[in-house]
Amino acid sequence: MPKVVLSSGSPSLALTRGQTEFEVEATTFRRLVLELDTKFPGLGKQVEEGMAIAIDGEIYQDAYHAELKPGSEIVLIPKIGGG
Amino acid sequence: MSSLTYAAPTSVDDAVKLLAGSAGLAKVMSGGTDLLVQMRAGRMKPELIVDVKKVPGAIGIRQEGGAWIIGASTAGAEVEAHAGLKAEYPGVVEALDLIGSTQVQGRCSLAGNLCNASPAADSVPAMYAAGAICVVVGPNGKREVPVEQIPAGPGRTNLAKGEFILEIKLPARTPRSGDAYLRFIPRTEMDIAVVGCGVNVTLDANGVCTAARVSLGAVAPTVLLVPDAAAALIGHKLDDATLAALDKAAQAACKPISDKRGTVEFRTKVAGVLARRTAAIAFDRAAGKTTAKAH
Amino acid sequence: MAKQYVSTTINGESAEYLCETQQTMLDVLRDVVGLTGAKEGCASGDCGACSILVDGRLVCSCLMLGVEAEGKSITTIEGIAEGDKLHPIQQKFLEHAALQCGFCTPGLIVAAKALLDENPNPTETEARYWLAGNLCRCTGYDKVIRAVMDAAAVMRGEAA
Amino acid sequence: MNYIDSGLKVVGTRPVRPDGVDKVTGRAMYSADTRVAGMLWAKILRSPHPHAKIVKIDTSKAKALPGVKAVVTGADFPDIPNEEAFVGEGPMNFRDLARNVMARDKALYEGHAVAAVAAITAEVAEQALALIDVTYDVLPHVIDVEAAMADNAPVLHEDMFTVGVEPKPTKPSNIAKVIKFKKGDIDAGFKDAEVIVGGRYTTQPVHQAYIEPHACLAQANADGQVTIWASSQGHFMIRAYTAKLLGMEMANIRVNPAEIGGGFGGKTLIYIEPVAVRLSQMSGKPVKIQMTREEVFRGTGPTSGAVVEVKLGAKRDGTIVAAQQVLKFQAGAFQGSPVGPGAMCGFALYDIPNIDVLGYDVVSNRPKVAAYRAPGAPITSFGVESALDELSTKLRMDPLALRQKNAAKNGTKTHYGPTHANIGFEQVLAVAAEHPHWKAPLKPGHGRGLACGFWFNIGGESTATVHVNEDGSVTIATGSPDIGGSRASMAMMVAEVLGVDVARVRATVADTASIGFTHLTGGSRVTFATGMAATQAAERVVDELKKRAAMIWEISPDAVEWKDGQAVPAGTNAGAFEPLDLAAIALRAARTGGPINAEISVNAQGAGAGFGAHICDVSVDKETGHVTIERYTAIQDVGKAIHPSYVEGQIQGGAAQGIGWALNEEYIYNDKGQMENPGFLDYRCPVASDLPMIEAVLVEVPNPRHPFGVRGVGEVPIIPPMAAIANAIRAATDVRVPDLPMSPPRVRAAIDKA
Repeated sequence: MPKVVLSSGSPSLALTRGQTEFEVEATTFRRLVLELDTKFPGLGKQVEEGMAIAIDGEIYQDAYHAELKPGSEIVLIPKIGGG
Repeated sequence: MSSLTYAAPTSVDDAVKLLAGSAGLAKVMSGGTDLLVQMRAGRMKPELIVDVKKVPGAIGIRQEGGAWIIGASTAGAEVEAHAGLKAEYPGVVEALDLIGSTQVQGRCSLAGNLCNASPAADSVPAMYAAGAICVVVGPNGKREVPVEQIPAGPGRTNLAKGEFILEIKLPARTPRSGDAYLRFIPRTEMDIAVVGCGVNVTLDANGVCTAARVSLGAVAPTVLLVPDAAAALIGHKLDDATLAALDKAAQAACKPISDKRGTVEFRTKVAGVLARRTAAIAFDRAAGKTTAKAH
Repeated sequence: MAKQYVSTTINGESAEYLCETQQTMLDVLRDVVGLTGAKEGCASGDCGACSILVDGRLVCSCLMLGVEAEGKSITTIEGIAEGDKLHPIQQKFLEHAALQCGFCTPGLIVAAKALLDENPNPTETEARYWLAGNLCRCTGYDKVIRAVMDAAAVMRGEAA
Repeated sequence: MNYIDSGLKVVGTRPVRPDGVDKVTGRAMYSADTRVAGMLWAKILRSPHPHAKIVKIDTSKAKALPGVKAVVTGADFPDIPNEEAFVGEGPMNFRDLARNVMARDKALYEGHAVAAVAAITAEVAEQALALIDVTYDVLPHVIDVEAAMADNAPVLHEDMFTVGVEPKPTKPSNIAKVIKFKKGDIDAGFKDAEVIVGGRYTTQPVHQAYIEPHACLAQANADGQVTIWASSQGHFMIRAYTAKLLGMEMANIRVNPAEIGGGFGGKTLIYIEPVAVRLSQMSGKPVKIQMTREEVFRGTGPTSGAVVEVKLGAKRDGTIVAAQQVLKFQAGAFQGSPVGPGAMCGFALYDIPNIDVLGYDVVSNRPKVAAYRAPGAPITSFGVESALDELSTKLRMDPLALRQKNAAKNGTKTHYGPTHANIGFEQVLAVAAEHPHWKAPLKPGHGRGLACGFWFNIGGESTATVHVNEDGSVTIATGSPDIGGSRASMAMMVAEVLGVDVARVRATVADTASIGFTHLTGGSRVTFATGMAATQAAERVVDELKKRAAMIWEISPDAVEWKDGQAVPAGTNAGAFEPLDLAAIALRAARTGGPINAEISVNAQGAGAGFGAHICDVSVDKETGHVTIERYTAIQDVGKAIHPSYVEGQIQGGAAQGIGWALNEEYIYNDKGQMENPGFLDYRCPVASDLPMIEAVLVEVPNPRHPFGVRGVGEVPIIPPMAAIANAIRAATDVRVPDLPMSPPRVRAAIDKA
């Protein structure tokens, strides 16, 4: 199963009750968001509205279709804008 | 809908009549580079603008018995282009040339810079140092006033209602004389002087200073003439001791404020630095060593 | 009070207009005459985006009253090209990519023309000081200066 | 398809941009240049107080003035609930945005809009402003970021409680958010370190200072439909935000993108459009708003000023083993400083095992910050790259070698999560090491500094259309405002795919009703993301052209190849036919199925990160503290330069803005909390005579996730200059100036102190 990793300082920790690593049954970004919400209510919404994810190192923003492999490491990070 | 009137008289009398006759605030306009900005910012609400550029004498440069007579409204760019004047009073010409951008040079004038009465005006310390005389016209006719008697305080002059400056006179040059003006700004252009310094000297055959006038800008409510700084030069060559005395005298004369352009401490120190550097150029010019631009 | 009647020459054509006394030449060009090539970046003479030529002399049109144009000859960016033939400065700005947003470009081109009319062979330093009154926030001036120097060479007949 | 190694004919050349002639002849229409018949002029009344309760606003006298057609205050706009909403451009607190556009109960900074008037002339509107009677209850204000964090500081928002701390605070605070990033074990790291350096660095808010002030023209019709003409970094953003703030349907708002006179991030949000629309709705006439330069400085967003504390621990051989940062960022009157990217970018350049970053997002009585080129990164990197210079001095190690030793490479895991892939930092440093500037002997009295920068770059949503016209020429349109030559690069990529001369491809920017949604021109995303859409649209057109040729030749489309702008039979057994070019196929478009065009929308992923290294030589007048930039070289991995001249231009312009940030630009406040330098006279942007030529060195490490290898280039170049110059000053004077701007009084004071 893909593994979700939070930076030990991430604001999401409040929702994960301090858990910095956990596995999620998901094959896409979309599924991940839904799974996160069932596992930790509010986290999915937080990710969807304010965060991007890095799948095996690569950053995805607003990309439901992005695929997760069984061994994928998913890191939740703040969304990135720019000038 | 606007209550503002504009007039461009073609004689001194008409100009004076308009200025003296106006009930509300009447402003003389030469280049307008300060006036229009102040109006736009709402700091100045004149009822009458008298554009004096069409008044005979207000524009142009001529020489009478060695003395230079500069139409007080002559644009900086025109003054800058006058080789004869520049050769004898490079300090005054370069100081005027430092005002604003090339665009502003197309409009700005000695009278405007002087009567805007900013202590940081670039051409004013140079005119102080040069011993310039202002030809003032008004309801009581013509009078000649030393330039340092014109500014009364920030934004204020000693000109009476109806008066304006028609011409600026620079005295005939004596041998072995030279002037210079330097200012300090944070950038290389487009800034208001944080400190300005004008020096005008006459040397004897041995390079000893026999006469000097030193002025400082932006270190007091008005541009300062600094007799102690001049005294530090007179009777001396420009050696290290003289420079040190000059630096000290210049710093001692400063009564600056701290503002967005500089602190009291910085302005005072830089006044000393500029006095030394400006004097060096003025001495070289008096000794005929350089004709190079000071900046 | 009533508007002022002004008779002048703009880009070689005689022109007449009515303006408020306090309207600047920039306001008049943009809002009365309808020439919007001169831009307002500051309205205080600090950015040069409104640069025009008055009897061949470079000025900020925001620092001049519309009524002062009486009897004068005004040149704006719209009058720099000859018909559909670009001025060498305009051509070199394009070739050197000396513009990004292009907002300061009209002022820079008018100012550069004034420079090269007066000094056909400026040094880089002379060009930089002459153009110091024209703020550009996009280019860092590098390509602008190269375009002006190159245009000068072309106008001197030294380059294509 | 990927074109990187396909023998490019157009990409990499330097054609004249399609919009060039309009811009050198004064014909290009910017925001303030649009005029319509019967147009009213509007002016905005702004608070003279940095912090005040708005007790009452009496507009009756203003309304009575002849020529005044409408007056609005906060009460004339919907009150938006305090929640992050998701509209088009992404998450945004629209309550804050609404209250920034027009204050409601409180004025939170000097220059905060409190009312607006539309009248027959600008002068009448000005007169009317003076007749609006606002009763303020002036409150204590706070400007400085650390003062705003203090317990006894005046609180701006009674309903703001610090997010990111446990337990949840019960007392309101000016600290909107605390963010943390941790990697490894920071204490162990510093224990392991043999050399430790640290420093406290400060930066001042600086404004993007685009030369074009904000302006717009809005026309509201009786049927509820609204048309807006405005320049911005995203006309879809204007539509989305205006709709949200006025409770309108997007379909009822059409935004026409005017040419934009610079943005640099500052035009990624709105200030005046909803006000103009409201005034137009109330007056029934078109309404124009044009900010003055003073309003731009007082009323729109600069980027944050900040305090940056940095601590680095290293081995004697230069290996950095621990890095710590505390960032205190000013957000202005509403939360949302770029402290997030600030916390990510500073250490992203280096492979460091133990990292700890703590960031604060702090409100104070200043204009709400807006994005500015690589938001947050220049601030954090000023601290980190200055501290690295201290470290190299302490280690007696070449500063470039120190960076090479610790440089992030592919596979380096960042402290905020992602793992670097396809990056070119090592290549950039290698080019720097070999560059003549780095090797040149120093002139007497000069000092040389080096600093580096990193930016993520982003992709996102873009739409592009490609039309083959009846004569075979090509017209393309995108939804990306062209802020620096993107029409040229779009046309070039499409010409490359179609195999035609770029002069036959004309690019335009389409309005919100004429093309699909396209995200902001920002984050250095346009050439990457919109370029991807344009490339794919061109590819679809090529497929269509092959189909049409196949139909004409009566063979299978698979038997047709597209070569150098022509359809040709694929091999001999496909049959022998004369090649068909675009014109020949377009001529038969009707007979073969109708017009030939394609529209592609993408949400581009895989934006390649950018790295840069800047080398700077300075001389310092020790008596006046005046710093002169003597030589400047900016080296950057640009992926692939589509139009090298505009890539160089981005780098030169970014470096110049960084130089201004370093030396003279700052917001200066008096003790009343009012800005003292709201104009180009005393807000000192670099002028032409302040700068040398800026050599831009393009390093091309292609981004494999883009058909042409593009990376964003616009953000990175503003990151290194402040530290590069500080390090150069240190080299020239042995004095470290830790506070920006390094203006003459500051530099002279630092020299006197030493």
